[in-house]
Amino acid sequence: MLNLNRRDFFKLIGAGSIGTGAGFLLGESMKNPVELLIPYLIPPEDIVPGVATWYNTVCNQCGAGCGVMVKVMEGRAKKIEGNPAHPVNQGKLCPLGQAGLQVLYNPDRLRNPLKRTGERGSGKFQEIPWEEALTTLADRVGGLSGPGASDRVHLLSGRAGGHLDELFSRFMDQLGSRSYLQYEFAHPHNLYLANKLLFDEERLPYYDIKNTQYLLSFGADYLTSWLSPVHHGLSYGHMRQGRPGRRGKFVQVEPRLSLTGANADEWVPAKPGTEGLLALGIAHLMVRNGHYEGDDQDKWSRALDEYTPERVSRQTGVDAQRLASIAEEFARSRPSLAIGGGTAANHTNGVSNLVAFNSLNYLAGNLQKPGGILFNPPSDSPSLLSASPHKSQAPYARLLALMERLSKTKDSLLLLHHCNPLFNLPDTVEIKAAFQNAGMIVSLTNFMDESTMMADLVLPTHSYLESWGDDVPEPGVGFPVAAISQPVVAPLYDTRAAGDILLLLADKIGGDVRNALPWSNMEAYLKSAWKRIYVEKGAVIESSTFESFWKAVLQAGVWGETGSKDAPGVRISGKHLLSQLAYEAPRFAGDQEAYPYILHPFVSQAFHDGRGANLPWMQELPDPTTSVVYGSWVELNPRTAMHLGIREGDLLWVESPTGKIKVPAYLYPAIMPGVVAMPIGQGHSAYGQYAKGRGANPIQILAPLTDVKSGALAWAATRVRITKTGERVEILKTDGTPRELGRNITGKRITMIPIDASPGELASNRVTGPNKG
Amino acid sequence: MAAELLGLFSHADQALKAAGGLRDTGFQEISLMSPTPLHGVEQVLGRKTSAIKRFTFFGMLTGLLAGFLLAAGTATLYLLPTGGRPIIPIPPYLVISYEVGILFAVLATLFGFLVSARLPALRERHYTPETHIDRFGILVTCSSEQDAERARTIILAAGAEEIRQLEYLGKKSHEQ
Amino acid sequence: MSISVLPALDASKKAVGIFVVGLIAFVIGYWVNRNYFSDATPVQPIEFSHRIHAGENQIPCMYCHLYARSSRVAGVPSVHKCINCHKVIATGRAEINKLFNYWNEKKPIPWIKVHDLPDFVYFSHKRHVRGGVQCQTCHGPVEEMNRVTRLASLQMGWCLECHRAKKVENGRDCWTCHK
Amino acid sequence: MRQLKKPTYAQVNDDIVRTLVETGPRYYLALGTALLVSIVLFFLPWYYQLRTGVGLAGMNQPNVWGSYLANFVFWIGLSHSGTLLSAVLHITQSPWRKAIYRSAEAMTLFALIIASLCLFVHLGRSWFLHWALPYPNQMELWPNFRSPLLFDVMAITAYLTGSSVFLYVGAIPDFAAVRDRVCGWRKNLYTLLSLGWRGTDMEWHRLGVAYTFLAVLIIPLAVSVHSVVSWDFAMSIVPGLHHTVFAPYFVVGAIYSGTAGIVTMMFLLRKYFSLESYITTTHFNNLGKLLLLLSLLWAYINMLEIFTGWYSGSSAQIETLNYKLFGYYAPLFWGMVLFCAIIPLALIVKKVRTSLITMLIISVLINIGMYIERLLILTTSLSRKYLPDYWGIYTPTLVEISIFIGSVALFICFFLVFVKIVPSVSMYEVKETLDTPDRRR
Amino acid sequence: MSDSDSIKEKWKKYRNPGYQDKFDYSWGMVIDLDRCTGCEACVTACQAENNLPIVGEEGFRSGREIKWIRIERYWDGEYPDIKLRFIPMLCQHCDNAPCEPVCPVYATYHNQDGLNVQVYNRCIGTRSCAAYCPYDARSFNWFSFTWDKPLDEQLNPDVTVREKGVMEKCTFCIQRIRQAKDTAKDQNRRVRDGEVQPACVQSCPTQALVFGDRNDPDSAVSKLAQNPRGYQVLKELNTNPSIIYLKNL
Repeated sequence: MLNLNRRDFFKLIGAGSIGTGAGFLLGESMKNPVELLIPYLIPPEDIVPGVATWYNTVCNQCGAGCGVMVKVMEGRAKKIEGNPAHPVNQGKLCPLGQAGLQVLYNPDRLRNPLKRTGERGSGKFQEIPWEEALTTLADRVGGLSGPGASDRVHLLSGRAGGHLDELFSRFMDQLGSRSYLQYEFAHPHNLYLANKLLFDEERLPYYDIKNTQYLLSFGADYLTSWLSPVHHGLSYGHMRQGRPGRRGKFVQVEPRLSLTGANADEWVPAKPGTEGLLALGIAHLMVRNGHYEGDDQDKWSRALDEYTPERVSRQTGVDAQRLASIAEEFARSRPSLAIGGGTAANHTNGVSNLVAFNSLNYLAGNLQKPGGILFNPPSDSPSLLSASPHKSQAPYARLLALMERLSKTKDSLLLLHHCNPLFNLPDTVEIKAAFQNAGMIVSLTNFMDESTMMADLVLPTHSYLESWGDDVPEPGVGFPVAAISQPVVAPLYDTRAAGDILLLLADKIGGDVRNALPWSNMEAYLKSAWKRIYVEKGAVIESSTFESFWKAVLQAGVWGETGSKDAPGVRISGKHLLSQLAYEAPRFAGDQEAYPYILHPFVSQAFHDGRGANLPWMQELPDPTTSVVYGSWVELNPRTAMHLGIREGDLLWVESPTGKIKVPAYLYPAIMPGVVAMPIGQGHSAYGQYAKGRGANPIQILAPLTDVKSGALAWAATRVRITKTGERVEILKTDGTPRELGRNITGKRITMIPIDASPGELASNRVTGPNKG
Repeated sequence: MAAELLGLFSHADQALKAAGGLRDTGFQEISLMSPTPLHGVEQVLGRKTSAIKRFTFFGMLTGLLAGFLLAAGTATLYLLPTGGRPIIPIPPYLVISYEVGILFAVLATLFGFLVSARLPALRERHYTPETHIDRFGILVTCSSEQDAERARTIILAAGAEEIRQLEYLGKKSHEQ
Repeated sequence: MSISVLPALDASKKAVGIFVVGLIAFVIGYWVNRNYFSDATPVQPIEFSHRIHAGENQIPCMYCHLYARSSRVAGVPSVHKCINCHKVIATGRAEINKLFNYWNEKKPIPWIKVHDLPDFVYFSHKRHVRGGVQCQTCHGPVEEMNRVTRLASLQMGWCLECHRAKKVENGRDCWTCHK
Repeated sequence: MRQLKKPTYAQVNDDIVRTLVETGPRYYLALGTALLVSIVLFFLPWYYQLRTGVGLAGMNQPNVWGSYLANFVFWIGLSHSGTLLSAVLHITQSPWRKAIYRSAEAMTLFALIIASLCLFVHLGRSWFLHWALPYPNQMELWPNFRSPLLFDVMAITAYLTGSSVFLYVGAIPDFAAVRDRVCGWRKNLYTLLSLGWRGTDMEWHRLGVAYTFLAVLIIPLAVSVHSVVSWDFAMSIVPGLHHTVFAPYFVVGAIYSGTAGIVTMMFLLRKYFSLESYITTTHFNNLGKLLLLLSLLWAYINMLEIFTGWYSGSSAQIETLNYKLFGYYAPLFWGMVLFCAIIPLALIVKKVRTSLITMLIISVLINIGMYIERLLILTTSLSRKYLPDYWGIYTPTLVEISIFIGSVALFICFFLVFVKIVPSVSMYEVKETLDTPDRRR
Repeated sequence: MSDSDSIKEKWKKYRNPGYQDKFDYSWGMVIDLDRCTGCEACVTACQAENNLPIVGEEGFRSGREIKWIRIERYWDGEYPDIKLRFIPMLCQHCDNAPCEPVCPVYATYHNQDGLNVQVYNRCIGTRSCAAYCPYDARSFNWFSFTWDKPLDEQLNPDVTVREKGVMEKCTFCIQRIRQAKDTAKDQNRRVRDGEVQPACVQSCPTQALVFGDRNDPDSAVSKLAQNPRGYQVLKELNTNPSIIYLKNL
């Protein structure tokens, strides 16, 4: 071993050094990366690191106004859950509500004020400080205020509930302009008008699905988009299995099977627009079979005798025998309820259809009865009542008027707040012209959507989880309820709440505007409003001082006058019904031959009217009935598709008289042959990375027809033509073969032993829970 | 003084005849080197059977036991019940013990072979490369001079092509 | 001529020798790194000595690490808490000046973690403190340390051993400690 | 084919040592390209997959196993026949195995190594594979021996050691023969490898006994390895996989694909290493008969599996059957039946069995068919399980194809290195078949 | 399993199938298909609670979405009398689960709470558990997914973010179960019925999902399990799932 020559010696040295080096590096590589432990400078009192605190606020993702509580750890919002104390959703939530956090933490949120540099619509903006933005806006608004301001200054807001709506109208009054409108695509204008015409109560009643025994719904997709989906979900659950031994029956009448229709016991496909006629046919049968004992029986039978079952079944496509069974069951099972919404209420004859549906309720005696239609007793504190935003919601006709004034008057100013008219309105020439030559457009928004692209000044607002506000749920829950939304996390970026912006503007404009709106921020304004409620309702409220009352409401997240539940109900009479009862055939844009199919757009579960499209969770949520993700599609009846030689995934031109869009085809087994359906929500040209350039927007190609009586947009009254483009695209779906192939997965074929079977037999079939199997 | 004689033959049966002759005249340490395994050489040289089969048998036994113990033992060290099945289910562990059994048997056979064939050869022993190509060699140790002479005559009689006188290497150079 | 395995082994003896030397060097290198360059006692931005605070002045652990009894993380005292005492006590020292620099610049002190568990581990101080485990069992005799060092390996085997010894209920279920 | 003069003993030694020592430029060219292809097509995509994730392959939610597992089963299949062939034929003393058994055993060993490499590629986090080995660790956690995958681990370690010992013990005399003819580092290597073997009668006898024992042990081991591999699938309750016939089905498939592999290798060895006098047409004739037997057996078991599936009448089984025979993968299925069951019927004709080119083509087709069979077992069963709403389609991606081609190149690399290190035809066995030098029979 | 037992007792204990005969809690769920409307609130709630990644368009095209609970849709009949049935499908936490014995490294096993537990950092990614599961309830991380910048603020600190190569599945929100057991232990009582609810149960608008301890007879789950409409999906496979579905009439 010791006869080392020089080469071996060097080899030994080399091996030795390489060995030590390798050993050292191995030791080094096993060390954890250095992590820092950052203490607080001054410890906030309510934050315990590692333990979550829950804050109550109100969900602002749609108009229902569910109460939510947000789990916050170390100042970061982690999870949204329903607020169990809130009567609207009782601790439950819909997918859009769950995705609220992605509005707060969305990567595409606007972070500081922007000023347009390129020409309008180019989308070139430059960041400016808040001070400069507010001063320019204040001078402009100041200059335009005074008499005749309603042609020059316009405020168009999305749904702004509670006292924010009051602040908006006060601000506009100070400026002397009456042109303050709210526009929401899915706002039920026709329903309000129908209730006003029939019961002269211009507010939404409480549809008591929970206790009804037979629910007949004409197109109302009440589990996804109609009025208050989560509350209806709770009622639906109770109607089905909430009462031992009694199971409510539910029949859905609509041309295309929606998510709600999928849960119906019976799906009645009626020709679009003829739902009113169907209701009158049912009423005719009820009266003829003597189910209506009211004194004006003969007046009713005279009014209804023209709607014979033969005529009705010929025009609606529903066979007479089925019509008779529905009429029989609707009349016999007490309490029953007929509701209308969705496309049935948005044809050109929308209001007359709704009147027909309510006539059924009247004839079956459902008014003011549990399980039927209940009008909430009015709250005796006026400031709560004033908080309902319906009066400022504008039907399509008034919007057109605003657009004309906007483009006509010189240097007019349009203030947009969380509203995207370019996406949610059919792009007719008036709207394009208005946005082109409006004097100045200012957009208060979270995201860069289509309308904000056309804006001259963009003021980024807090998301709803960072701002103050309150909300009175619109259909209510049988007694007046109000909830306060408070910021749950510190604002992420240098944004301001919409209310604060207006108050700062008022302060900058100065003069009487300033002293009309003296509050420094939205919180102060809200406290003053609630102080008024505290004073009016002093007797009922236990807490001694306003501060403790305010803290208690923030703690609970909701406040309501439960006492008034059993107050005497509002007297509802059907006297106007007979006078309003009339059926006029629906008008459709585009003639039968050139545009053979009726377009049936439906508000989708995940995107509502398009506002959810920039939330990645919503893009990834498979559509309940078709399981399609990340895209939009047009649904065709498989037989018509085969007849036209269309396969799934073929890109089609869907062409209406006013425009055309390119959408892939989807063979939907549950849609009428003459109808073509499309989800609303996709097709954004600018709304952040998740929504941009994905799918197509059916609202674009809707014909600007309006309802005869209410002037609201009749978005179900457009005929379209289908032509193949020859290209094919793969529709992203998460389902394999949606057929059960006899495998008893949804339990269809298990033998059901009736409840009163003999215990022995019951035991054998009972599926024991514990793990003994 | 002892010496070793190496006789090279070109044919297998000549070598066998020489080996038989030497065997009959009382030489003990004879080994026949051949390029291929020759049949019938055992009867001539009277070898006793090898001990390999004992190695294999005990190897298999220990393997079976070790496999089962490995599987069952480790399962009880950290109790993680799976699939509603017992911690020590018999069927899977039999497969494991079967596999480990064969593994140990193979290794035991290899070890047995090396031991019984006295490989690897650490001590120098006589060898000629030709016996690996086409010649058959007889190597015999003779304790004295006349033994060497007697062996030489027998080998030549059997028709050896060549005989070499090699010096004596070790005491028990070519035992069984 | 004769045949044996040894001459072939001699040839490779030199290579085996070199390999063995390399191996020994490897072990030495690893040992040196572990003992003399270990990260068990990092240098903190302020030379805070537990021996003075907890040892001589007998300040209880919970005084500074407030949340040990009520939350997963034991919590580290805020700068405000240090300032409370050091406004008055021992104000002249260099380290205390460093503290006041941080306080004046309104910057928190970036302490370096000594006992850091991987992110997939769910370790709740609350459960251990309420279970009667002394701080010293895991953190070592901190009251005698000028600079806090990590004595325990904080590895899974070490935790399991203690769980088995103390017969903790569901102590060996994976989800007791994993997230 | 003119009848070659039978070589003498000395010529045998010279020919085989020549294949060992002289390495012409063609050999280096072949080894270079094989090495390059295996690195570029196997190791690079694998490294890329380690960094980005197994998602590079075409696997998706319902069919979580893809072509990597098919590679694994295919290579395990190829590895079976080598040992089985040489062990079974050794016990039945058949003379014609003598020339080909060494390279067949080498094929076993290298196919096994490639199979375990493919297993590493298949895993999602292969850097933690050591957790599947039973070594004492501070986490006090041991592998789960109830799992069929642990049967795999134990079976493959046993089979790897078994076949390498079997190869080594059989090659000791040849190492000794080569030891005397070479010099330099090879001399040291072979002296070490031959453990000082002198060819005395006592050593030959011990070798014979040990070799027979090993052969006896290897055969059940090989059968158990491939039935354990089939239990990875058969132990599940997936409708297409849950058949008791899987173990024999896989073992027959393994021997079948392995024998075809041997025929291919024999042809290449004979052509490029000029071993015409050792690997003669009788070898191909006998292998052809064996192939015919196995193809009929394989066809029978395949039909058996389909028949039991159909007979059970449960919607899941019938659906998998329809999907296999007429679904998305139907062309592949019928291609497999053509390659593995119908074309080998031509082996009945002696002329086909003895013409080398047709044997090569038939064996390559059989191996392609068998690879498709392994792929189909996975895809047709996993993509359609019990819940129809979750069915999906699996199509291999470029990365998977390149990794399979890379694995074939790697196998060729190993084999080329083997031919230069270990004498690919066993000298003493061949000499036994020849008559002793100039003894006229 | 005190080591005081004799070897014979230990052997008897180890040999009894379903080693833990007595579970602490035997968590189970009842899903009333008559109440379930297929609105997928549970899917989003689960994605928010358990840090499920955003897989992106490419993820869906290659069929690699990661969903711990999904709503399966089955059409029934042809137009016009056609019916669409929804069934929420998630890990059934079977008592004799086919996926547990097959994992080579004990990454999934049955813990004392009657849950089929998946330990993320023990999994080596053989994916055999996903192949063996008849309910396809397991999702695999084919890539390491990232969250665009502020979206990662929303990640739940109680649930690990899984890296590539790891299998994951519904855990009945075990972080909530642990939280409830933690508070229960502080007040040294058992976990009350309804105190712990997974994210999907808490968010389901029609209260179709009910979660509770099947061991205590008067919990909501045990009572509902007696309902004659009750059945178990793929019961003929004898996996003995702990989720009982109530038939849609």
